[in-house]
Amino acid sequence: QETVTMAVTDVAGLEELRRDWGPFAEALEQYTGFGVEFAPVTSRTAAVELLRSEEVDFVLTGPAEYVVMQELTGAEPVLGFSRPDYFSGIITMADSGITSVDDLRGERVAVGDVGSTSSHLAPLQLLADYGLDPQEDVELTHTAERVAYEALKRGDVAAWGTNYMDDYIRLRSREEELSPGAFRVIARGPDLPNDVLVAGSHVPEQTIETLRDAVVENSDALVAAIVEDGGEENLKYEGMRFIANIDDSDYDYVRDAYGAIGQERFDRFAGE
Amino acid sequence: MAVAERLRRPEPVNAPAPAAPELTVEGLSKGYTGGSEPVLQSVGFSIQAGERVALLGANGSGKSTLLRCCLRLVEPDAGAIQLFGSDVRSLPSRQLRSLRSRVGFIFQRHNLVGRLSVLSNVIHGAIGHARHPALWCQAMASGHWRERAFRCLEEVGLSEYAARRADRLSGGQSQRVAIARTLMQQPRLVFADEPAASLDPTAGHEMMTLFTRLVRSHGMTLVFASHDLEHARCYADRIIALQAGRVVLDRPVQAVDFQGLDGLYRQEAG
Amino acid sequence: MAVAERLRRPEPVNAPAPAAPELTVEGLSKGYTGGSEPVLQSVGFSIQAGERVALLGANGSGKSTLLRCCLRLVEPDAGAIQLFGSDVRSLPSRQLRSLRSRVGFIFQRHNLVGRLSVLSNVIHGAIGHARHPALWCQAMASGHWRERAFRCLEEVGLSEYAARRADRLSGGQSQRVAIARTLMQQPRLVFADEPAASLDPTAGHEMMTLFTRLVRSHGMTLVFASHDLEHARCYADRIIALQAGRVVLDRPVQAVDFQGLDGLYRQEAG
Amino acid sequence: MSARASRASGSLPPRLPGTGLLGFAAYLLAAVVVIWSLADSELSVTRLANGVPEIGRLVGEMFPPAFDRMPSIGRTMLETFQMAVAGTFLGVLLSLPLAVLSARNLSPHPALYYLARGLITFCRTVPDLIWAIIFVITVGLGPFAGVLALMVDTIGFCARFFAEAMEEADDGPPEALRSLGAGRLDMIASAVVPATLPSMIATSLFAFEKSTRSSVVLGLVGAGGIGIELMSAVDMYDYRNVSTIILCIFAMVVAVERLSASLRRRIL
Amino acid sequence: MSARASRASGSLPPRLPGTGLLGFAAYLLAAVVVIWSLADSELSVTRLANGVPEIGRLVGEMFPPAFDRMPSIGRTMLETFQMAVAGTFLGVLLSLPLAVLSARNLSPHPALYYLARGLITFCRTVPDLIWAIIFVITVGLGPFAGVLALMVDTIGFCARFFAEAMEEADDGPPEALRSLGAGRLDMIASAVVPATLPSMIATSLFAFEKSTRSSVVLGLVGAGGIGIELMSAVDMYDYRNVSTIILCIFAMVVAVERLSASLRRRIL
Ligand SMILES: Nc1ncnc2c1ncn2[C@@H]1O[C@H](COP(=O)(O)OP(=O)(O)OP(=O)(O)O)[C@@H](O)[C@H]1O
Ligand SMILES: Nc1ncnc2c1ncn2[C@@H]1O[C@H](COP(=O)(O)OP(=O)(O)OP(=O)(O)O)[C@@H](O)[C@H]1O
Ligand SMILES: [Mg+2]
Ligand SMILES: [Mg+2]
Repeated sequence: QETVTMAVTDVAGLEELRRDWGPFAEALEQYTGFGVEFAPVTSRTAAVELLRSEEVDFVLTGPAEYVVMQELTGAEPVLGFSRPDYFSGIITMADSGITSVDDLRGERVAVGDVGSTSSHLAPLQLLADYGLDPQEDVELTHTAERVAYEALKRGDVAAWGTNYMDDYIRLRSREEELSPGAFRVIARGPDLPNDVLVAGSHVPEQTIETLRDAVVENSDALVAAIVEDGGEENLKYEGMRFIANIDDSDYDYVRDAYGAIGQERFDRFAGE
Repeated sequence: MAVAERLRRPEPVNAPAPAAPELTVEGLSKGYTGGSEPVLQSVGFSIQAGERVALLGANGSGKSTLLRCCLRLVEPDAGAIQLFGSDVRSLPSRQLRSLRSRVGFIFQRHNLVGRLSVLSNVIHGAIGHARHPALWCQAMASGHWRERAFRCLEEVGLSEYAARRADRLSGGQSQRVAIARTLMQQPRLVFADEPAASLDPTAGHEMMTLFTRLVRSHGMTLVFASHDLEHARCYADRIIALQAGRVVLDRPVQAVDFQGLDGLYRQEAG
Repeated sequence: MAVAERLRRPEPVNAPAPAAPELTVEGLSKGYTGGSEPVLQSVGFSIQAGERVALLGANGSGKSTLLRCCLRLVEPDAGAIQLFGSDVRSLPSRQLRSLRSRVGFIFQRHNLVGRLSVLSNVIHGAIGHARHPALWCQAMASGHWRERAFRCLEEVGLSEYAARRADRLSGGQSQRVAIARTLMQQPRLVFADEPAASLDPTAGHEMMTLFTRLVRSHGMTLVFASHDLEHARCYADRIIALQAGRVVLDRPVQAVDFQGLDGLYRQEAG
Repeated sequence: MSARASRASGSLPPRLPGTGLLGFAAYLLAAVVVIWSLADSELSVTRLANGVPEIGRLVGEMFPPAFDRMPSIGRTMLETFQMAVAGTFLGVLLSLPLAVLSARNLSPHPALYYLARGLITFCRTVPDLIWAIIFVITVGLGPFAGVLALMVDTIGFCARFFAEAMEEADDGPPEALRSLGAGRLDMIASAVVPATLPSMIATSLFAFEKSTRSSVVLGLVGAGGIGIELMSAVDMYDYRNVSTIILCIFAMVVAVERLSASLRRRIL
Repeated sequence: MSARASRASGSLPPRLPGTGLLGFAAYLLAAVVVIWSLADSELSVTRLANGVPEIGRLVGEMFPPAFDRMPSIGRTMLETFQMAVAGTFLGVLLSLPLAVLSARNLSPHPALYYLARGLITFCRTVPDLIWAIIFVITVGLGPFAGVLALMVDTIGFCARFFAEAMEEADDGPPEALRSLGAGRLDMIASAVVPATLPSMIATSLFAFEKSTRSSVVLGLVGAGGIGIELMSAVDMYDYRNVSTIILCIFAMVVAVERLSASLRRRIL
């Protein structure tokens, strides 16, 4: 029996992975006939290197990572994990007097980890869309979401660019002191490209096809395995769909964003 | 010995009026955890101000332990210790400190602070009196203390070595620094654990003469452990001998038969 | 002294046929970095097999340094040292080790390994001969070595203390362990730096007698530094005296005026 | 000495004194745990050897180092350096009293001993991220929060090792100071500190070096620093800049180590 | 002694001996750097004091600890524990020879000294992330890679501190062993190791504790561990589980520390 190794970036530990993705793996094994081994790899750099050294076959990852993997390893997308309300926003305090992106000129803006799709790349692309040069016109601070949230409330940063649903809404809903009206969203981006299951360039076409077919045929059962049987973290996939006919150009928005953060290597026009 | 023979036995020190004794020890016992037998067993004696007492005993008979116990550097298991009229064992720590500051202690292993200079080590002698951070090392001490310490170093013939690190000395030099530290302290009572063991013969006699001078002029009291019977005979008024942790002899030096002392060292192994 | 007086001076040891000397030192000089003056200045002498040599000198005159230099425990600045016919200063490290294994060294500060048992410390004496990991501590050593070490401990009267940690001993006991370690080594030449300084009078004489016995029966050679003129007179065949790092006296013990030795200790400060 | 020998009782001591059944069981347990852990970790030398060419590939990508970002690297390095100096300095300062309280032989009271130990352990156990959140809530984003985070980090490390050095120091000189009537503080300052100074210098400069390298702590409070620069270079697969930054950090670490070694050589 | 005193030359030594202009300049420079760093880090006690009430809010969110994930926490803890044992064990084993080579007083040759120092420093300078990647592409995902990464981590820390302990040890007993004709190895095993054992135990057990806490290294090789569990709880804003995990780690750390203290007490 063939066994495939699948890494999931974004999932922190083995225990999480077992809890969140165990049911999905079992369902996959059942429908494809492969053995499926999951490997939680917290770093995308590690994931890329693993693909290159053929240690893993598939990686479930975010859009930004996909762009890089595609660029560096020639990996190809297998399936999109389309999830609802996956977009970024620029948030300020309602009483800060900042009402438009243009007001952020010269201000301090908090964003997430370097290279994160929804909390770094997309917010900066958003600033760029509104006519700011994110490299020059604002002062960027990379930090963890919770830290950024507290810093925003204290007024240490003028704005916070992040994943709208996952970070902003979730933290706001736990807020005990401030009412939701205390915050203002001054920009919302478009829905971001899908999370994606990537296959390493060494994986035979046959295997990829089998997997894709199995998923498409048993879509509902697999979604249920992810969302219902999976852990709390997977709630972000609630209402998700598998996208089989995924296209590389769907990710051009992310490539632009790489340009916005000053990483021309992964920009849309890099290879040309 | 030849050297020693030529030094006259000093005249007996004038005994002070028979006041309360400086040090009284009663029923003192001590055993180290781990060691099987007790090291000291109901040791008792009493020492008057101005006396010079030699503590004799074979290796391991408990001399060093006894001296340590008197200052509670090692906690005794049982017994009573009266020092300058205070009950040492029940003293709160502040008073104990002030008591200790009046008692000089010369250790068998000298116990200098190796990484500090000789002068700093001597200045430490005053730390119990002044309790001031300036005395932590010579660089911070006021000129007054530095000069006093330097004079103490001159007293032991080491003034050239004031700036030397204490762990770069020869065995006898470090012994002398320990003595200078005690001189700096200007104590009322001195416990000296083999103070002349690493000294050359002349230095040994000079040191004991110096102590005798202090006893005579300042009414200081001296208790010294020694293996040098010559020193005991010349510089003590009284001999206390330990054997396997018990006092087996306690009498004025005139009444001691030094020839017969061999037994003291014969009976014991270790 | 009284004790010592009663010990007869041992008969002179039969000198061996005048072969090559065991130890020859020529023009040896040494200055510590940091110290201003050199500690040894062109020291020279030569010692025959079976001799017992006492090294005298005031505190800080350089006795310990001289002994250390002979084994290159401290690297001399200049001079030549011939030991058992080898040129110590040019010896590659393997030969130097094997040379050292035949020379016993009793340190002034004893230098025991404090956290190991007394027995382990004595077993170390054989480490230069056997070069075997089993000798690192008593728990690993073979019964043969353990028993030999135990016998050496008996020799110094410490067999009861075999299991005791070496840093839980009295001053004299740790001195004895250092001596037992040297006995274990069965050396051809012994450098002893004040080997009797912390010993009680009887033990001191017994120890020196023991060494004399070894010198006589095994043709061992003994060089000991000492401040005890009595010991020098009784147990040495020859006296070498240092003053401020120079040899000022080197002659057979019979020809030494011990009364006049005072000058040796007078001239020097520190 | 033979006269004594005959009287001397005692026989060869046991090889393993005072261990007893319990001690033996403890040794055995420790051995079993180590073996079990090693067995479960699938060690394999062949796998290691086979993988070596892969390393070559990765290392190959790192060369030659790129120097295009030197100015920005230099700037961040200076920033980190400053924060590290301040944080480590404060941390070491606070570690000293904590270490005294948590050194068994110097602590004035067992309760204080356990309290101080607990506090130090706590500093280490609470993760950096939580400390960062706490400090950001308290003093806001910026270098001050970074300095505080580094300070806590330093305390968790230095106070523990200072205490251990103090416990190990020879107790002769402190005993002499006690016999002179010195108070605890005098004794510590004039006997314990000189004895432990080399070890404290090594520990402090290690903590400083650690602070300079530490990316997590500083990154979290938005304080930047060379560690963050490095991480983002890694995240962007910018391996040639990664090797540049590693070289810079290496130079810095070596400099700190040489400083430490030379200070220690003077006082050892 | 007065006779000698009159002959004794010498006068009061200078307060700061042998420092000279250069030494003084160095002190001054160090002071300036510290003050400059402190000044630039915007320290402010009022800001710190004002913020303290805010901390209460965060701590409030952490209580009471949640126990719903105890079984999974326990399992992860055990896994981490095993890898930490294996990694630290191997690391300490390799640290010993490296430490000897990099201790100034024991190193057989200056070249080896610098080489070993460099290697140890290198282990520390290359970030965990890179080490983890290297090992993962070399031996594949799994515990082996984790153990190797922890091993390198341990070497960078232990070898350095072992070496320092060896440099600080009293040189009397080793000198005695040398005088007995012992080789370097004999000398180290029978004099240096006993002298430094307490310090080595403390360092090793600290390294073990560090390995158990270390999240970065293990997370990368897909090895999970309690550190990762903690991070993900923090990421999920699941503060009540965060406090549970912190308490578990705290208990573990305290246990390791007590073990260290009791081992040391026996041999100190
Ligand atoms: N490590 C060192 N560094 C600097 N100077 C030293 C060192 N060791 C000894 N000295 C100095 O060298 C001189 C000779 O010392 P040495 O120990 O050889 O004397 P010694 O004759 O053995 O004296 P003692 O009878 O007191 O033991 C002394 O003045 C001493 O201060
Ligand atoms: N720290 C310790 N732990 C256990 N036993 C000890 C300790 N210190 C000393 N002893 C033991 O206590 C006994 C008495 O030791 P002490 O040092 O008082 O003897 P001493 O009379 O001073 O001998 P010496 O003349 O050799 O200095 C010895 O048998 C010694 O082994
Ligand atoms: Mg004693
Ligand atoms: Mg000497």
